[in-house]
Amino acid sequence: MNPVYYLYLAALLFTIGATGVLIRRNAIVVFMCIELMLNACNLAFVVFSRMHGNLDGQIIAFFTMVVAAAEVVVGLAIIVSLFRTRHSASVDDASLMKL
Amino acid sequence: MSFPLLTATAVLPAAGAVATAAVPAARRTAAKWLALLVSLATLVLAIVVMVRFDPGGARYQLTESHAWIADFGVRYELGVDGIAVALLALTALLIPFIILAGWHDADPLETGSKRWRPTQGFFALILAVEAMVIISFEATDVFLFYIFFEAMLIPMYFLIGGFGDRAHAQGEEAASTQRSYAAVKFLLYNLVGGLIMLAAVIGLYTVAGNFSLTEIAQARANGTLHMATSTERWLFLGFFFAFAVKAPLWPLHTWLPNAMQESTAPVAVLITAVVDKVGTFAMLRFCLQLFPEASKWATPTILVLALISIIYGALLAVGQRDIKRLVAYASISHFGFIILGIFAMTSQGQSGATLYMVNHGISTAALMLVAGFLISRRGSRLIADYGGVQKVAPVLAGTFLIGSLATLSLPGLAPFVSEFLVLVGTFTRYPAIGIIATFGIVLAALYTLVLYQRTMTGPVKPAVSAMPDLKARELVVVAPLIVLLIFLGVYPKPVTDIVNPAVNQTMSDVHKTDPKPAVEAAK
Amino acid sequence: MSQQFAAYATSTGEAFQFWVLGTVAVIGALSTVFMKRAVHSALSLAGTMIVLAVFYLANGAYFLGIVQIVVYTGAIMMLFLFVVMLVGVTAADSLKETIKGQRWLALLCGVGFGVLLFAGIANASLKNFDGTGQANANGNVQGLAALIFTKYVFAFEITGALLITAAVGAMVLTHRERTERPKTQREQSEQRVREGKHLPPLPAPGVYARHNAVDIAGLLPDGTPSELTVSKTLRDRGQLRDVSAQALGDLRALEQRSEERLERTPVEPANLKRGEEASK
Amino acid sequence: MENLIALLIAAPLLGAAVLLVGGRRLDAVGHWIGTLLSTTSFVFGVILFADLLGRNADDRTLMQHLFTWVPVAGFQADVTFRLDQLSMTFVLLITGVGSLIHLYSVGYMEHDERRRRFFGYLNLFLAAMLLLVLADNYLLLYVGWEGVGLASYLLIGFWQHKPSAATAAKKAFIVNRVGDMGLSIAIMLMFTTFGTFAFGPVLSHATDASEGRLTAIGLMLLLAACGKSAQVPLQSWLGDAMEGPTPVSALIHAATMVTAGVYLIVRSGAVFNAAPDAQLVVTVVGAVTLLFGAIVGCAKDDIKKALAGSTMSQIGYMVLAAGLGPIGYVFAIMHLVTHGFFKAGLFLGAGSVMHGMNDEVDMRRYGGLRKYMPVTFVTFGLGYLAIIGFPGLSGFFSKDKIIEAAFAKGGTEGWILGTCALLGAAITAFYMTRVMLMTFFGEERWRNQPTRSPEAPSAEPAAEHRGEHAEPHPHESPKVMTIPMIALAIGSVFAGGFFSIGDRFLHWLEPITGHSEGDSPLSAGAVTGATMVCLVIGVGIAYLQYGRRPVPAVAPRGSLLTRAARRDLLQDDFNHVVLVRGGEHLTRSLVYVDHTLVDGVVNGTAAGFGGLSGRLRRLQNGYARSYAVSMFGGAALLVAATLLMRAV
Repeated sequence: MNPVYYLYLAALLFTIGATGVLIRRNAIVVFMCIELMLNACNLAFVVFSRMHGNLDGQIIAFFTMVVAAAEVVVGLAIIVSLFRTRHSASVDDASLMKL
Repeated sequence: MSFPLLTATAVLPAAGAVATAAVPAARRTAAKWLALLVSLATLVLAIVVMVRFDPGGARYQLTESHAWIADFGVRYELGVDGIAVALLALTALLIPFIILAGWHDADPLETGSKRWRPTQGFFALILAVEAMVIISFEATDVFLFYIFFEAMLIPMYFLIGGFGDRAHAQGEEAASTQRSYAAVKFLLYNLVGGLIMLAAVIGLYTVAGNFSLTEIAQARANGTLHMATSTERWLFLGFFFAFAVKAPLWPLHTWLPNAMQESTAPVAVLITAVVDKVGTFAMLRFCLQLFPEASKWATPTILVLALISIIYGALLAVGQRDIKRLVAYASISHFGFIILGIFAMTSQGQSGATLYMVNHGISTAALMLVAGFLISRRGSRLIADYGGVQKVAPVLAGTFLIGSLATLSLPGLAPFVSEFLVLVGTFTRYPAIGIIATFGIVLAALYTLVLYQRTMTGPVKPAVSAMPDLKARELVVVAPLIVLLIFLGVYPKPVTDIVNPAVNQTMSDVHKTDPKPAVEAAK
Repeated sequence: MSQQFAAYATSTGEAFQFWVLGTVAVIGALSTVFMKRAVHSALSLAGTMIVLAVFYLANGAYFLGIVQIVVYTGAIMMLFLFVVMLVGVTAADSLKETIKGQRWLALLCGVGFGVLLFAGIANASLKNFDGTGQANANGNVQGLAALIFTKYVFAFEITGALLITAAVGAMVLTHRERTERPKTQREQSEQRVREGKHLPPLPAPGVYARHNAVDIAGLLPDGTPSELTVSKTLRDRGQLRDVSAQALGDLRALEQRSEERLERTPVEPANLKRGEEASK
Repeated sequence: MENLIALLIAAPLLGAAVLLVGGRRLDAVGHWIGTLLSTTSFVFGVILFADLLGRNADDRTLMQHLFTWVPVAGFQADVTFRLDQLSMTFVLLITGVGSLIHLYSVGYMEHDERRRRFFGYLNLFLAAMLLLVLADNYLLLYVGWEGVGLASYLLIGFWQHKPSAATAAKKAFIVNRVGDMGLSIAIMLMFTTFGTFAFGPVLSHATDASEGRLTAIGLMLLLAACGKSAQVPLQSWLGDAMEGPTPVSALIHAATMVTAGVYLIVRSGAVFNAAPDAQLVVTVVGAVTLLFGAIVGCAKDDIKKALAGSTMSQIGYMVLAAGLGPIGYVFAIMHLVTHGFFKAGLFLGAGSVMHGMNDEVDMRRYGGLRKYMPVTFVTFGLGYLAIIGFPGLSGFFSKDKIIEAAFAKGGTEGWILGTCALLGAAITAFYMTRVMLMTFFGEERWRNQPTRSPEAPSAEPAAEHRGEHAEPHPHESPKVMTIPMIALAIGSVFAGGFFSIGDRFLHWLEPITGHSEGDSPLSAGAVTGATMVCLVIGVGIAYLQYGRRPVPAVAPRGSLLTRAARRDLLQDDFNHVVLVRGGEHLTRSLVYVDHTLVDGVVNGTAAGFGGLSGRLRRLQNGYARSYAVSMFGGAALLVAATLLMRAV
């Protein structure tokens, strides 16, 4: 088996995650889909690392994880505070950006 | 360095505008007087300019030149030729009358109305327009001209959109909608024209390397600045389009009826008698001087458009039901005459056109301001709402009649001389166009006299029966204009003397000479 | 062992592992997206992540594989579950689309993007896999550490700052500053008396002895449920259970049974209808 | 002496300015100021006339240069006056008749509260008319030309509160403007041809120009003359112009202004002499109009309109004469002067009748008035005899000469024109006798008709105040009105004889207009005889129809021709249908076009952008997910683009 299939998997997962972001309204699930996309990227980085025979790809994946962690912390905090004021976790309820 | 007289003529009203705007809200009367005094002082300065100007002297006089934006070769260059002096004087002359005529136009409405009418703003805006128009007449730097040509749209926009007639048949709400429509239309039309001109201005810079009118014109004349034929034509069209919108030339005219209809009479006068003149003036100064060959190339088309303007404007004026709209279409017809005169490329035509600009300013001011007094009395712009005014307000009717007669170019009143010069000037080169344009004088009689007949004569309508005659203030506005109309009709020499040398210069710019008469012995 | 994993063509074992676990991962991802309840989504995602951790390990990224399980699956996903618990299940969980055309556009974009990605990968010449054997020669963690503290040290430090900031940010966002002294119980009761409402304690939730759960509203004497009896949070979430009709249903079932036993024709008591309607 | 010329104009101009600007405080004396200044002008005229008479026939041209008016390159217009025999004749006619009519108006307008204004307008008219005849170039003449048009407009519409008067005034001005167009084109043609439009150079070099240009100039001048002198096809305004006060009709629409066209043609004689085609058109217009006016005059029951038809017809004679060239110029002017006397007298008489008859204008409600208004009867009668060409009176001499000259034109044209002129004389005799009989003879039809039908035209507004339902009490007019009538009657009787005996008038004008006898196929006696026969026939028919039989109080339906003539031979209807209706449709459709098409294109563009923005705005629905879709789609597009670029 060619390891390139890992990349196909990563692409598939990324696409599924992206579609989920677009489809789901629950902000928490949307966040989970984003995590899924990030993970798919991480997989790709790891595979690239294997492809090139150095560890830089893994380092990037590592940083991605850290950033993802920070993002989740802040994002969830935002969701919680949003829920407190609006009593809803739906992303569609925060639609004040229209004209 | 001598006293910068030309700058002063523009700075004075500009400073006056700022000062007027700064008058506290409660002291509106003081603001009015301040504006009036400033405009009168500007008139004095304009007279000084006129006196200091030597018709036989250099082409541009009283020049000022300072570096401004060195990187682009933009200079602060002012200078006046005879044409500019005449129009400068016209502007300075009309503004005091406009201010005086609009004395109560920006007073707060009676209690109960929600509209806020900043008196100070009204007069400050008028002065601001005056300053910008004056500097447009004086600028000999294309870029400087462009800036003020465009900038005057801003105060005009607020004047049209912010101040309408006191009473409106369809109520305040509808009036407000129509006003903003008119103001936006005015702005968009002129902005589109201006933006096209901006492109041409930039194009001119890339070709010529600087913006100085005198330098470019001279380089063109020497042959040191060569322009490809197509380049010259495109640049010409870019400039001409902007001026044709402003002038306005058919079919770019439709903003004018709306703007004049919705604004108060003094502002309407400001539009048609002062601001629009910048367009025709610029055709003479910029189009002909900078692009003589392209001007000649475009002449047939422009003449036909001008001819259409004359006849079309007059016919539409006949068909109007609204007094101000009628005057607006009449103005379109008159602007057709002016443009016809400019592009006939004869000295009679161009002198006539310049004279026409001055005379049209005065005659339209007279007619429109009296119409404004009439409208403010009855609270309606519709012709059908009037009738028999002559019986109850004979002085008003009399002045209105004189304004109408001036509009139809009755011999003995100023516009006749200019209209006839334009016709003769056109006829000598283009007989057919001259003859067709002559039909305009019949139509002019039709629309003005029909207007007079429907409003002033006939049985007195009940709504008109208590109409007061002209008040002292209004008489002060109208009487001098009428005196001027008669004076310039009988003795236009002071103006023609100033204008003629400049016209001869322009004629030589475009390398044209007057056609010779068939029988020369008669001279 | 590392050599083997890092080889250009993978072993049959890895292939088998890939196809099995890959399927699981895709199924987990799909259920993350399509599960109605956030909890289920979170659990599916956790499963996918674990599978990914295994893949990391299989690709020679041992450290990341462990971190994936510990940090991601262990910490972050648990954080998600906490938040789900706090926020609860809301109307947002409905999968019914409210924005016109959104779903189709999303699917179109998704499929299109996926196809493009696949095409891109297929297009790229990805034949030559060096394997991580060389890089992991001194151990994966040591190798990573050498890079992080040399080449990527600035990024690493900045990441630290980012984490601190995120932590502070989360606190700031969720923490509500009290601007005045909280009212004591005494003050609260005095206020209630002054305002003249609900002098006694709020009624308790639950009905009789059968339904004493907190999410069941107490019934008023006329049989209608009173929302006052349940906590505000549950009310906001719309998680109240209505049991006002249940007793009647039970009664009806009892009657039916007794009548069957007594072999009578069932009589529909007219006065019961009202209760049914109220329960709807 | 030259300096007096400007004073001729200045006096009435001053009067106009003072009276119109002076306001109500001059109401009490305004009419006397006007009359005084008009008389002053007449006195100046007489002084100048005496001066001219004292000079040699070749030296009778006085020039006064005031100032340069419009100096633009080759286009030099000066304010210069020229007083020669031709202008002098007009000056005396204008100021003389004008002063008499001023005097008459003092009485006639006594009850009008706007009498001061009326005199202001009259003075304005005098000034403009004098400017017209004294100008030394065509452009200055144009000023006077339009000036009289303005005065005519103001005076026809003097009773502005009557819509009919206002409409008539407007119509007069606009029809005249069509003529003015001709004048301005003629001036432009002169400028391109000669480089100038002053009388001297243009007329002396007329022969240098090509005949085509001269014909064009001539035809344009004729167009101008048609407008001002109410010649076919621009005659339609004159009948309506009778809405004005009667003195106005007498002064402007009979004696002076309407003859300006004749002046123009005679003045431009040199141009016409060199353009035979134009001359031919002039004679045709004159002949057609003289018959047209005469026919219309036969059918009108309104005394003023009957006289207006007559005016038209008589001016037709003059234009005919002027078109004949040097044979006719002098007689055109002579007829013009005599016509000025008798027609003004007739109008003043008509005014006097109306004055005594509660402003009734319908001749069918007159009758037998000779007993009640003896002075009016006598003066009107003398005017009547003069106009029909009764031997010995003014009209006889002048009209006879014109008919002679028409025959003298020679060839077929001469015969046709002469016959037309003779026919016209017969019709003139008919309709004037009709007017005379219906007004002063027969039964008193105004009795037993206390009420008038509401449709009856009411010329004078004062009728409403005087009680229109009362039976009229015919009475003679006051002295201030009768004296001018008597003066004009004297002129009507003796002027012709005075001019003709010894060919005084011919010798006076000949240096300016030139003269040639032509060769008439008929002897002078034969023409006179034929004229007399025509006269007798005309009078006879009229007597049979109106003298022997009672005049019905309501006009009978009449023949087709009569009915057409009552409607000005349908020319007004033609104008209405073709020009007015057509114009209305044109303007209305243009307004529509302007709104929908010209404005529509722009507004359509704007609306298009507006609509597009409206659509685009919906994309901004505020949902983060929607934005995310577009972002994702954008990312996909970018990837696709990248791939494509790589592939390519």
